[in-house]
Amino acid sequence: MTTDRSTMLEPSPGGTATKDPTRRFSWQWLQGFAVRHAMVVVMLFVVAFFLYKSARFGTLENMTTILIAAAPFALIALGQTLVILTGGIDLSVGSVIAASAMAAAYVAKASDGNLLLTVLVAVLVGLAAGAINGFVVSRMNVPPFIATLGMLTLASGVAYVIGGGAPINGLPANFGAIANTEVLGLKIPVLLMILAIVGLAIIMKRTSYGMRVYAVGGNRLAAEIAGVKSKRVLFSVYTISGVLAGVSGLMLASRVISGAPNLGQGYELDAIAAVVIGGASLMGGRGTIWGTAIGLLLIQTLNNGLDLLIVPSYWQDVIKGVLIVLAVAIDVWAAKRRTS
Amino acid sequence: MTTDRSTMLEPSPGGTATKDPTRRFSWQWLQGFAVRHAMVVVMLFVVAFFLYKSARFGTLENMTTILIAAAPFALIALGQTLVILTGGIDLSVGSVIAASAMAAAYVAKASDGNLLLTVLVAVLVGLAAGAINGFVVSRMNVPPFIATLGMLTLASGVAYVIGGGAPINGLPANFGAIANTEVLGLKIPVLLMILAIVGLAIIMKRTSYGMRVYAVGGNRLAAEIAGVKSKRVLFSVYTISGVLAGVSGLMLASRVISGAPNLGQGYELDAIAAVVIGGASLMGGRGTIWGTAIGLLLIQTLNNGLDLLIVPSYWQDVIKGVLIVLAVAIDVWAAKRRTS
Amino acid sequence: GCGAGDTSAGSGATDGGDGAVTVGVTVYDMSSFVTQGKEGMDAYAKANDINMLWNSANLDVATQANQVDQYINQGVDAILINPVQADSLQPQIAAAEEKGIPVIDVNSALKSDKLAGSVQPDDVAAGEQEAKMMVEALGGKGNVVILEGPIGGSGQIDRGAGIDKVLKENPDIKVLAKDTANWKRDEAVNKMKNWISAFGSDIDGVISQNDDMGLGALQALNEAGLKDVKIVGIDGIEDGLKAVKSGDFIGTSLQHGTVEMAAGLAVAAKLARGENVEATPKYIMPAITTENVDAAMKNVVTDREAFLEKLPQMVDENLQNGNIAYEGLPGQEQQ
Amino acid sequence: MHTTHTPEAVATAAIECHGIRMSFGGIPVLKGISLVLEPGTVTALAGENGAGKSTLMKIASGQYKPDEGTVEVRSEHLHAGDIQAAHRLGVAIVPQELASIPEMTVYENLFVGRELRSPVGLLNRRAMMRQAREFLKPFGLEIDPAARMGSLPVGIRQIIEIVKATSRGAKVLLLDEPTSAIAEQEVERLYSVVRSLRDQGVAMLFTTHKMEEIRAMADRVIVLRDGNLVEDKPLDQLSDDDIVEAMIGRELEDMFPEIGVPKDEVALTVQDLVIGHGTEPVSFSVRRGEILGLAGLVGAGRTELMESIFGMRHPAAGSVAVGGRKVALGNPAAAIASKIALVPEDRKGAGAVLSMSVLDNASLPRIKSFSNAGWINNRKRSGSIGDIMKSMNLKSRGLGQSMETLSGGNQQKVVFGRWLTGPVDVLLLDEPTRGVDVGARSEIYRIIVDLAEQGMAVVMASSDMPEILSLSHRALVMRGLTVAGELSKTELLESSAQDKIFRLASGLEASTKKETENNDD
Ligand SMILES: Nc1ncnc2c1ncn2[C@@H]1O[C@H](COP(=O)(O)OP(=O)(O)OP(=O)(O)O)[C@@H](O)[C@H]1O
Ligand SMILES: Nc1ncnc2c1ncn2[C@@H]1O[C@H](COP(=O)(O)OP(=O)(O)OP(=O)(O)O)[C@@H](O)[C@H]1O
Ligand SMILES: [Mg+2]
Ligand SMILES: [Mg+2]
Repeated sequence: MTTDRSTMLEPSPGGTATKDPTRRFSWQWLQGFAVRHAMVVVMLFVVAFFLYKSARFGTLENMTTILIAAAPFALIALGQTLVILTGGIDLSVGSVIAASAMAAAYVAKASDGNLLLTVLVAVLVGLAAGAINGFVVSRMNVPPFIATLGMLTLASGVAYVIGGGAPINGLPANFGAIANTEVLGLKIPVLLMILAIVGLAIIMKRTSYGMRVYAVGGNRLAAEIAGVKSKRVLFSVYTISGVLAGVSGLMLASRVISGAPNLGQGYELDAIAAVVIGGASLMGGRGTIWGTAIGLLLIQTLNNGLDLLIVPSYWQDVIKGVLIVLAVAIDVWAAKRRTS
Repeated sequence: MTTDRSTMLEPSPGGTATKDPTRRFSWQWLQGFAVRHAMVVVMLFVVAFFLYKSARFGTLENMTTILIAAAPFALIALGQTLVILTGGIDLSVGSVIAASAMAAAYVAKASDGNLLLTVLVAVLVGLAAGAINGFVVSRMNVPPFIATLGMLTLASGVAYVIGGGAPINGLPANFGAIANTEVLGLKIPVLLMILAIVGLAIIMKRTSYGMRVYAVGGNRLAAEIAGVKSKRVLFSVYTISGVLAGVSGLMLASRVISGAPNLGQGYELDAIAAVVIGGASLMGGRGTIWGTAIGLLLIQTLNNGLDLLIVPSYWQDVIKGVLIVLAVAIDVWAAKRRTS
Repeated sequence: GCGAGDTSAGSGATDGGDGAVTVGVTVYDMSSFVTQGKEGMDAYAKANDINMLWNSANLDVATQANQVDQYINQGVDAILINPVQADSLQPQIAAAEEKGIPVIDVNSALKSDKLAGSVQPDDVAAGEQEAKMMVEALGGKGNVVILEGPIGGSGQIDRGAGIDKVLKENPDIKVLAKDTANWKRDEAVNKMKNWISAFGSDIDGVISQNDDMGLGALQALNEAGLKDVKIVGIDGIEDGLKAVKSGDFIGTSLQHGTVEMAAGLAVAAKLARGENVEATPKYIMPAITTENVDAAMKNVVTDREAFLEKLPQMVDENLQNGNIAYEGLPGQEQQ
Repeated sequence: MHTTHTPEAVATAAIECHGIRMSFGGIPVLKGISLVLEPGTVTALAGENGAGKSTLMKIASGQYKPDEGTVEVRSEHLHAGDIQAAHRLGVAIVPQELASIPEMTVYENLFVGRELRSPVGLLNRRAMMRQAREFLKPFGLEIDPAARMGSLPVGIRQIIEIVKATSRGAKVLLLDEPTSAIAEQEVERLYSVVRSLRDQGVAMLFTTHKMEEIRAMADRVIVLRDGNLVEDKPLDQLSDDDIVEAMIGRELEDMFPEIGVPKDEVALTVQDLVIGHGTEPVSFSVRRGEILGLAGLVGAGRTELMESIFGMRHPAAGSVAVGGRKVALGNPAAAIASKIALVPEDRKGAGAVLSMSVLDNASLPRIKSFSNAGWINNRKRSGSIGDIMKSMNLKSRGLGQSMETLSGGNQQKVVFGRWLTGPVDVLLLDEPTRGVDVGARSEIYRIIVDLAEQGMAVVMASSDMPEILSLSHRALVMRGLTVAGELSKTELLESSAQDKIFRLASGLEASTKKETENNDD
């Protein structure tokens, strides 16, 4: 109940039933935009503040820094968005990152730098973890919180087992190429992030798959009556989330050329926070990819800006906690005002 | 939607309508019991296994060890149960533990062992954190996930700030008396745990307050129409959760006679897991105190038993992850079977 | 006499063997330091008829308290604690003492007058050592940033104290920023990138409280195209040693878990057996520079089997001679 | 009993609304409504779907805060948008969309907010159960008060909602379509409850789309149209046609169109379907062009029969075939692929995805036909859906409007209309006109008859007797999760039909013929 936020008013392409479709169209659009707008406004304030406080904040280099830091995190937040849209939650992403990073590091070392194999293994680890989550949730009807909490401990255990309890060091230097190569002037993780955001935004808005995800999350029974195979949809979102976490783990490990079994620890909460800040409801059915992108950017900008101002990390925590709550409170307030 | 444990469509109990209400009652009661039963059965299996594997497991000392370990954790799981029953979530309990522990340690040191003051401050810190959560959720309509995630970072920041970034050591020895004294042959934390379980079980089953908590979680609008002051109810559950976290932090700090700013980190997930293992729905409205107690005991027994068998911690993770998922899967399966 | 003689009735854990002792070990987490350490301890235990029970507290002090309780219930002969948190666990230590079980802390300190022994690294000295390396490399003048361990941890506090002490003596070294990256490489990259955004090429050196974070800083500097920033770390993990060898690090200090933890186990076992032993030896981390990095690499990585073979004897000799950090590196002395 | 607006009467009014204005997203829904309810009166609030009836009731009960205007309850000002205040002042409401608490028991639902306590202050569950049984008695409900609310059928839940609101000693009772999900027998019982409450001086306002109910219960009728109050008169000064005309702004022709002649080809065959545990199997077939009515009391199993055919629940035994080809059971997608369509009874729970738009809801079952390799062709989609919704007279702000902000009757139109964008052989309608206004209802009847004429086999469960009598070629009467009897068209046209159905449904008359597959009427 209380997590409901936006009213998801989409523009009506062919409002035949109304008298003046065009006027209503733009009005509705504006209204809908304004609801999301609140968070954009908050974001702009934050950016303005940092620009004012630090001359360095606005530089191109710093923007790149923010994007690179955001990338691995974006991948899991995007997968998480799909899962949350179905009314679920994926707590395992942080651990899956660790498992895939360790697997990648292990393979890279054992195969002496066979990148293709390394990438494949990392993706497969993510895929396997996601598919297990999906199976347990959709077929065994275990609540997602428990299913993915189980996977959280399991995958974390596996990460430690792979390295025999220790991080994997001494990796071949070419392992770093995966995350540190530039394509079209962008580092691969950043490129992947952009591709994933745009791709998923299109999928969720323009394909029947996207519609089914919304439908299952909005009302699973109604979706099934309308012929949606909800089990498949559920399975798919967890699998996608797993694969994205696998890729994210690979990127993180490759960037620092090492595999650490505690990599990604706690990332799940930040990822979920980004999704919810972006306006999604944990009850399912409501939320957008763009919303998540904004939530993500807000968190990352705070991380970066507060570092630039050399705020001690525990004060950063205090500030971030308060700001995020305030931002969402403003958003809730705005959403309420604008619909009534 | 998908976190709902019960099946979407419940088959009808029989063709003829209810001729015998008492028979139905007992049938339903049995059914209800059987649903919970599955987890009890799982629990018995786990206990039997450990008894068989380790001669030490069944000793009185070890039982005491399990109970003492369970106690601080029980307090937050109980508060969490109330919050989850309203359809909310309290992610902040781990950090509130840290903040109250640090505050207690600080006061104990500064007042040179004034226990009354120490206890008071710890409880007040929990109360304040919980009340803020409650206010933000019930009055500002911020989704509980975000509100308490904000408090998570905030309280953790506060814990660091209290100690200036360091743990508080060198506490007066009598600080240890709070958690290490025995009353009626039981250590105080264990006593508190038992009191809290029994007390809350009675409150939730036998008082109108308990009924209203269920109502608000089951359907907030319906509850409001029936005259329930849902905002007050919401406020109260977060406050209770905060106070219990405060007491838990005090117990933890007193047990090891030191205040650590990272105490309780990640406890929230385990607490929530205990609640969900106990059969509660994260959508609210369903769950019991006894269920939580069983979920809690299952987790603590696993922790203890696997330690006794000297299973390396990362293998413990793997086993625990798989077992918890399996246990809940069995429970789901049993619940389904038994209702059909 | 057996230290745990009166509780040996319940020695179900102590399975057989004349003179065999059971040592319950609880470590803060399975870090790479601990993993290395376990190899050393396993080797030492095997050579000395020690039955080792092993548990990790996963960074949770309450879990560690439970594990100590369990060992006491189990009636082990000695308990070796690598604490999650400095100066915790007083009631548990007291309970062990009451039952006549000696408790030894290793790697970070517990405060209690009831400890039977204590094997500690000199973190303050290590911090001093790395700061001195940095001061030297910068010629006594320049701007540094400091990457710290988890705030409030004993590593962060003690190494930090050493660093502060040296920097105070060298006022021309300015600290631009200092913050935690929680011992982690991936966190350090982002933190360092943000600092590079803030200070650009003003940064002359990075003092990292461990190698992992230093390596993260190295990656950040590479990404930003900053070439001649000096980096120093502590720990001497494989990648850190490599960085010393390649010149990316100006140096590190070797905290060799294999040696340190084995020494801890040795003290615990000897106390349990009632043997005469220096109960509170200090582990002084050897400085690693280009001069001795190859030898260190051998002990830590490349020639491990051989090293583990000679370890048990070396540990016993070290305990007699005083320098428990001795492992035969150039520039190291056993006294 | 009849109301006369004298100043004294106003002074003692139970509730007064003054100049209520309300708009959603800039679109006015109520344009200055004023009305006064006096104690001991029953007022019917009539109007088309989307006229603003529910909105008005929500304002009067403190759920919504109006843009303008005031509400006074027994001369006390109601703080706008404060549910608790309304509750305190003695306003109770049965919302249109059921507001039950599914996880709680029946008696807990009845007593939440005013729990019975023992002298010690603890809950007295036994007393609550006992009293709950008392409350349910006037409605002839013999359900266990300890049954979980969510496990009961919609109709029973609705009755419990009514019981909840009427047993609280409220002085003002707002009933928003209290009868939409319940059968005639229970409606009769509601009448008597309403009468006794009226005698106790309660002021009641209720909405319904059924003229008989207005006739039976109301003293006075208020009609809303396009947000304006267009009629407010004592009941005996109005004819049915007056009311309908006030509602829809024009005269309504015949409610029920002529039904056509069924074809010979059998479309749906249901063979030995066992829908309960150990209940008698059900067998029947429906021909193309035929409309089969399903009658019965609440809980007779009509809904369960439909759900079993459509694959929403797994029958214990039996088979379903469309055009001679067996349909996989327990799989709605397979049923849809076999060209079966279902308009479910529980619109909110099973019909609509409330968080999605009208367009998305309407295109969901046939999204494949609107997309190429997964890509949605939006122009095709909104064109096709737009046409259908126009033909159903959907009142919305456009196809993009979120389903949850649509009025109840209009939601029903979407849930019905969404199947009409593709071929359907068997159309299962579970209470198809539930909550639909008279104008739209005649529209839906016309559509049903048209569809049958085009060759669909229609199975229509309904608690609305005229619907069964006038619209079906044949009717099955259900009882206890099986078929209790059958009426042919000729039997349906007899004046005794209603009585016969009732006797079969309540078990007063034993079934004459259970097996009906060989029946050719
Ligand atoms: N929360 C809301 N947001 C936007 N529009 C709304 C909202 N609630 C109602 N509306 C619109 O207000 C109008 C009136 O709705 P209301 O529910 O009052 O109609 P009604 O007369 O009760 O209809 P019905 O007979 O179908 O129940 C409808 O057009 C509906 O779409
Ligand atoms: N008086 C009653 N008390 C409790 N349960 C009942 C009662 N009558 C029927 N039921 C249950 O209701 C279920 C059938 O409900 P269902 O909704 O399928 O019937 P229906 O004929 O479609 O009724 P409706 O008129 O509500 O559409 C059965 O499970 C039956 O056991
Ligand atoms: Mg309505
Ligand atoms: Mg029905």
